[in-house]
Amino acid sequence: SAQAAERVTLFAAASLTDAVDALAERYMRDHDVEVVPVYAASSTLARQIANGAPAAVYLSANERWMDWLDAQEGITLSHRHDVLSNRLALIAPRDSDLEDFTPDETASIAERLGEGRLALGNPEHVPAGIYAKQALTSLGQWMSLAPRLARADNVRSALALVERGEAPLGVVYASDAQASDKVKTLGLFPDASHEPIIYPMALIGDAPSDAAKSLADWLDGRQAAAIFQRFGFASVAAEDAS
Amino acid sequence: MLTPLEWEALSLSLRVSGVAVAAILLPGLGMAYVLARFDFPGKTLLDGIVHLPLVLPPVVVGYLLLVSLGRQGTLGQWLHETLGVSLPFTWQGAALAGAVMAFPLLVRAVRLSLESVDRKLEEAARTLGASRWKTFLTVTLPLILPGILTGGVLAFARSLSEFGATITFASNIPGETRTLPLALYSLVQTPGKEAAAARLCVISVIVALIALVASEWLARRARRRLEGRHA
Amino acid sequence: MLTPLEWEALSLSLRVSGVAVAAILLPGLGMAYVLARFDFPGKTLLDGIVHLPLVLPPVVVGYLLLVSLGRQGTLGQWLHETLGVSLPFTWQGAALAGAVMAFPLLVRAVRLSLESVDRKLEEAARTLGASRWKTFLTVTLPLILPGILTGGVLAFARSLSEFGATITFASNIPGETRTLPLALYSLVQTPGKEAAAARLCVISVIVALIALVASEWLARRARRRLEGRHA
Amino acid sequence: MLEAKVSQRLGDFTLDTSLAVPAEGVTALFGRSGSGKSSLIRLIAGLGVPDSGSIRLGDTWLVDTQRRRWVPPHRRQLGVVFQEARLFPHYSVRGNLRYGMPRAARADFDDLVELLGIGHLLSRTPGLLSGGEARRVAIGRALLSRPRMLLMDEPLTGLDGVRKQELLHYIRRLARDTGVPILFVSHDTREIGALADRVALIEEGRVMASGPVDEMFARLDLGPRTGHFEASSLLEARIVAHDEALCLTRLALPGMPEGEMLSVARLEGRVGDAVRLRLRARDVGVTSTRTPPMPDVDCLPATLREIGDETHGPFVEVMLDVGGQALRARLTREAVSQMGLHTGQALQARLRSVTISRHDVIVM
Amino acid sequence: MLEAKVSQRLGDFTLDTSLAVPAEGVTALFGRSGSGKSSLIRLIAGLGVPDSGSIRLGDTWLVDTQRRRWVPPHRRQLGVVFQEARLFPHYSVRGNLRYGMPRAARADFDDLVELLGIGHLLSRTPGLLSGGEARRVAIGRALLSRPRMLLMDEPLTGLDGVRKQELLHYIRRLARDTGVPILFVSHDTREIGALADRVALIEEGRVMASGPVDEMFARLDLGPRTGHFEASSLLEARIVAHDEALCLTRLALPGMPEGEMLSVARLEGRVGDAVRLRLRARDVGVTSTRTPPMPDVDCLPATLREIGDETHGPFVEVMLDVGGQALRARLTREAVSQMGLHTGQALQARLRSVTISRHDVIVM
Ligand SMILES: Nc1ncnc2c1ncn2[C@@H]1O[C@H](COP(=O)(O)OP(=O)(O)OP(=O)(O)O)[C@@H](O)[C@H]1O
Ligand SMILES: Nc1ncnc2c1ncn2[C@@H]1O[C@H](COP(=O)(O)OP(=O)(O)OP(=O)(O)O)[C@@H](O)[C@H]1O
Ligand SMILES: [Mg+2]
Ligand SMILES: [Mg+2]
Repeated sequence: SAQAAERVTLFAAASLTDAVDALAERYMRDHDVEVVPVYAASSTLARQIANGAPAAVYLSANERWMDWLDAQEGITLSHRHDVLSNRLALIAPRDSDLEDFTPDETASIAERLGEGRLALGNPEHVPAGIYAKQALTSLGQWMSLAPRLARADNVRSALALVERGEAPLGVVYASDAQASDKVKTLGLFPDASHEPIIYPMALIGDAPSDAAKSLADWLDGRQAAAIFQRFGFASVAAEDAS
Repeated sequence: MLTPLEWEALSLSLRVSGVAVAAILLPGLGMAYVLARFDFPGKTLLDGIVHLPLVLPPVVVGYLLLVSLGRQGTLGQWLHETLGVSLPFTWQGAALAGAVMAFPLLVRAVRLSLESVDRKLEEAARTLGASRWKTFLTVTLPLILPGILTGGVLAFARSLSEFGATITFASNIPGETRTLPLALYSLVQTPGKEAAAARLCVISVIVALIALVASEWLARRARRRLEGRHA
Repeated sequence: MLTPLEWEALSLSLRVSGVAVAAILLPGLGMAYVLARFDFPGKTLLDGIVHLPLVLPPVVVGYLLLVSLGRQGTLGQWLHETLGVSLPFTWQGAALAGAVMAFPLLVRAVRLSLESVDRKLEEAARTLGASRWKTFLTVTLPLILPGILTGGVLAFARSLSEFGATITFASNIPGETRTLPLALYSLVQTPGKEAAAARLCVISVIVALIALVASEWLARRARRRLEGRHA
Repeated sequence: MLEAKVSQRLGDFTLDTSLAVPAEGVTALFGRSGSGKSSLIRLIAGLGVPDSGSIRLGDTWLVDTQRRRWVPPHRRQLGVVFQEARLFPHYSVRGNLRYGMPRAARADFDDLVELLGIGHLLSRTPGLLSGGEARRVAIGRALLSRPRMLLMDEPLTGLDGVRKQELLHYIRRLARDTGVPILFVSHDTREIGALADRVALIEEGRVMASGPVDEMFARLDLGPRTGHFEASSLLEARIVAHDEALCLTRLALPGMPEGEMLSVARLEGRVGDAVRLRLRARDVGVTSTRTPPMPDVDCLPATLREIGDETHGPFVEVMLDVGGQALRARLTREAVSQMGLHTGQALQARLRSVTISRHDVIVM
Repeated sequence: MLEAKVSQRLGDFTLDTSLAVPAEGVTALFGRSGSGKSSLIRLIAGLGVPDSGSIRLGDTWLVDTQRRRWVPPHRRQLGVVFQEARLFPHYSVRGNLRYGMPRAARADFDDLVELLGIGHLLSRTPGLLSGGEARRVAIGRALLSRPRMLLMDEPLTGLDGVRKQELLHYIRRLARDTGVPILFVSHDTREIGALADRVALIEEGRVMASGPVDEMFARLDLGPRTGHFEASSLLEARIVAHDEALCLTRLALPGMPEGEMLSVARLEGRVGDAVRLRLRARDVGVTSTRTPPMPDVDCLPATLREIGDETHGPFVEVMLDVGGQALRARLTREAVSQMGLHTGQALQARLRSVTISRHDVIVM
């Protein structure tokens, strides 16, 4: 009964691709609704929504673009809340000789970098890069690392640099690190070293459809949380509930 | 052989690129003709505008398209209100993005061909009673066919590989605007999907190769007629 | 007038694009000559390979470059071990990315020009004692100058706007590989930086326009010599 | 009637001239290389705009810079044979021939193709035609466009003798039968002699002189330019008999005594038809008396009207009156003085049949 | 000495012939349009490879398909004037002229430029030259490349009479003075008569006949090919006197009785110089006896060698022997039968001075 099914268009940050794909599949198995996930950079999605894109739900990888969207004229957001959280991981190629360690004030990343570069999302605009910069700054390592970064235009590109061995180290989301079997996680950055990594979600429009609402609700639920967890994310709602 | 997803992306890409090339063919010819044959104030400016999509990163072009043709853009508003047409987030929008990016390549190739056309042949046609228009259709056009084919293939290939402008302007909507490069992007974004990404790569290459071979064949036929010792 | 950041991006872009175009000029000419003048088994394949960067999304091209020329790539390892050259993360790598993306455009334009060269003039040169090589330099080359200029401008513009392959292969390192498009992209992706982005847009456009006008001027000069009633 | 009065600067060269081409017959444009012949043809054809001046064809103003009129080339209905063949490389020979061909000209297609000897080339691509083949196709293409006037820029170069003669004949017949006036550029005085009714002499961008071809050829002041050598006269005559066995046609000239006849190679016309004869001055001699008959020399009683410049050069041209018609003869100065020629003298004009080519006789 | 024995298929056309060009003098390649002249020139120049055969220039094998030899065109040192001008559009006229010019030819530059009358065009771009101007530049370019041999494909088309004469003269002198052999294609029997020592007649891709130009012109069987109306003979003669008063030059033919002379318009040469004379068959008549002297008719004692086809057409060509040289005369069939001509008969050849143009006489 696919053709009778209602469509819900879910605009999701590209870094959520595999997780949201799995969620959508699962959701559609139980509900008579067609979920259409659309992936791009959060910034791109926000701009498109501001320009009338047919999005019912927006799942952003950072709060800045959600805020920006909220401020746009003619755009009404509802049900805005945080869905997921994530952590920052320091990764290395799987066959790297480096020992696991927790990046903190004492453990110098620059030393372990050797001649190579540290891959991360461009801290100017890629959320993962922004968090990474915060973390490195608060750990007092930013100054020494800044000239030795390999800035990618998204997290996955940074991941790819490490996977290919171009960069001996990289900073990506824990979820990315978990998804790739070509890298190993050396350690997670302390939660306190950066702003919480939050994925906010909101319904778009003055009168969000019931289908959109129930999808949003479902995403907050346990079923979704389990799936998110499988992909390395933590469900905010689930944490709250527990 | 192809998964439904691949099939969807492929057929969409073919539709989008085909429409894009078809849509710019006539304007491209006209623009090339104007740039090759006339001198007027502001010609350099026009030339610059034509080249613009080539000079800017595709994402920026897409952004400019979104800003002007989106709901907030004046042009977009006007289009929506008068014609009921809304281009962003539709396959027509993806075709537009491809068309805009491919336009300068088409114009340049056709123009280059036009500039090497022997004007003496056009003169001969005029004295045989052919109007400017008939001369263009019966003499100029056949003579620049190699240029049109080259331009067409470049345009087709360019619009087949168009990513930045498309994802920014038309978004990445499955079945509507998720062309081969966008599908490829989604796969590349997903760790462990390298094999699937490679498949899409190969599909793109095969499609482009087929277009290339077809155009070479046509160009060769056209050229064989033109070749020889005497003009 | 320009901020230091803009200045850095601009001068880097000029260097990268200039080197890219300079580097492909000779190989592009050679490839165009081979494709235009010779028939051999595998020609279609070669033609396809030349077009490849045009057909694939730039990010994919960048990824392929990374795979082959990166530290783990066989070619990259060889380069690194024998020549001590490492291309990723360097401006030379950015130039390589631009060159690869621009190559098919250059080849195509030159080839189109070559195919419209009057072979009878080359024959005349041969009977006047010019070797194949001298004939190429003194007759063919001047006659295809418009095509070289067109191809050069397309290549320059393309490599000036190159984003996807560059950021994937050479990353976005300020002062090393952060060319205009990369800087522009960062700004576009940051809320509230629209004005700064617009400035970079304008800078890119002006640079490209200058290149365009210069090439037009040269082409016009070349063409004026060639024009006329009699061959 | 075409009247052109135009001036145009082309680099260092200035075309500034007037030219009149009568509504009938063939006018030759004769002049040295670089004198502006092709440039003038371009202006008439509408492929350039004069800086000032006007061109009128019959009642139509093709160009008038003062009144800002300009008829585009395709509406001028002028057939142009260019100095280069200018065939369309992307059409077959047949396609080239048909390019400007109106429905009405279809009937002529086969005949013309045969005449031009290009039947076996029809489906060929022009690229690989030989020089002469290409030229013939170009001529055919212009002729088949059924123009109001033909402009031919050295159309017969590159053609071999036989074909050239055939084409000369055809073009002349065309001019006569269809009444299409022809302006043609030629360097070849023989060609002009065989084809043209009038000659316009162009020099450094100006038409210096123009007039009937025999007058122009005869004008001693133009001698060095026109090639004195081809000077000739035109005579009216009538067919009085055909000698089928000997392949000869006997012609009588008006005002001549019964029995005085000229013999020429067998003509197509019928007994009684009028013909026009072109006799080159150099082929006409005189004797003071009717010498014993020589087998292939025809004599015509004549009166000496005028003796040309007797003081220069080896040859003297004299004007004879044969039954009221003017006949030019050329003699050595030596002969003139030996014979003591004087105006009013009764003479015999002598002429050998073999010197009159088929192309010198036109059956009217 | 050039010897070519080649065959090549070109579409439907097959070139399959042998040609020998002597190491000295001018050889004309004469044939109808499409007979393969240009194709043969291309093979000799190295612009095509024969399917089989060989070409030898002096001691050098330019091509030999059996021994798989092939000298590329630029090493053949052949100067080619193509049927089309083929000027380089991106060089000035000067640049074109200098393109293949070796240092040694610099001294000739100015003279040649003046002869060709292209001095005022030197800094022009070839694109806008007139047809004749372009051709002259093309000739100059080939001549200045100092070739071992010149191949000229209808080089003189599009040139006006005066310039053509000058060039004919120059090319002759070039061939004689520098010893560069010349192979040139021409349709024009007058041109060939004035320039060539030998003629090769090509038809449908084969050289049908070749030989000294006077023999070839004299061969009655080649009549229809060599251009009937202009058929002529070439005679060697010697200047015996100039008559300054009458502007005449008297010529004596070898083997003629003392006092038998031909008068022609005053020549440039000195007494004793050898000249070559072209006499058109149609200008030569015969009488059986020496008729009373007529003031401007020269008579030469002759023997009738051969009578052409007597059964067709109005005219018959006969071959006379004047002091050992062949002289062609044309008579009406009527005259032949009336006079009862038969071979071996002693006759008088009759000729009027006015029919010999200045261009028919070349001082050697
Ligand atoms: N556009 C132009 N610019 C400069 N000079 C020109 C231009 N067009 C023609 N000329 C010159 O004007 C003169 C006349 O050229 P035109 O082609 O009319 O000569 P023509 O009489 O046809 O000579 P030919 O018999 O050699 O063909 C030539 O010297 C030519 O070089
Ligand atoms: N590559 C080719 N393919 C097919 N036919 C050809 C080719 N080259 C020449 N021909 C034909 O061969 C014949 C001889 O051509 P060529 O150019 O040698 O003639 P030509 O004797 O120079 O004639 P012209 O006096 O007209 O220049 C022509 O009928 C021509 O059409
Ligand atoms: Mg001309
Ligand atoms: Mg030829």
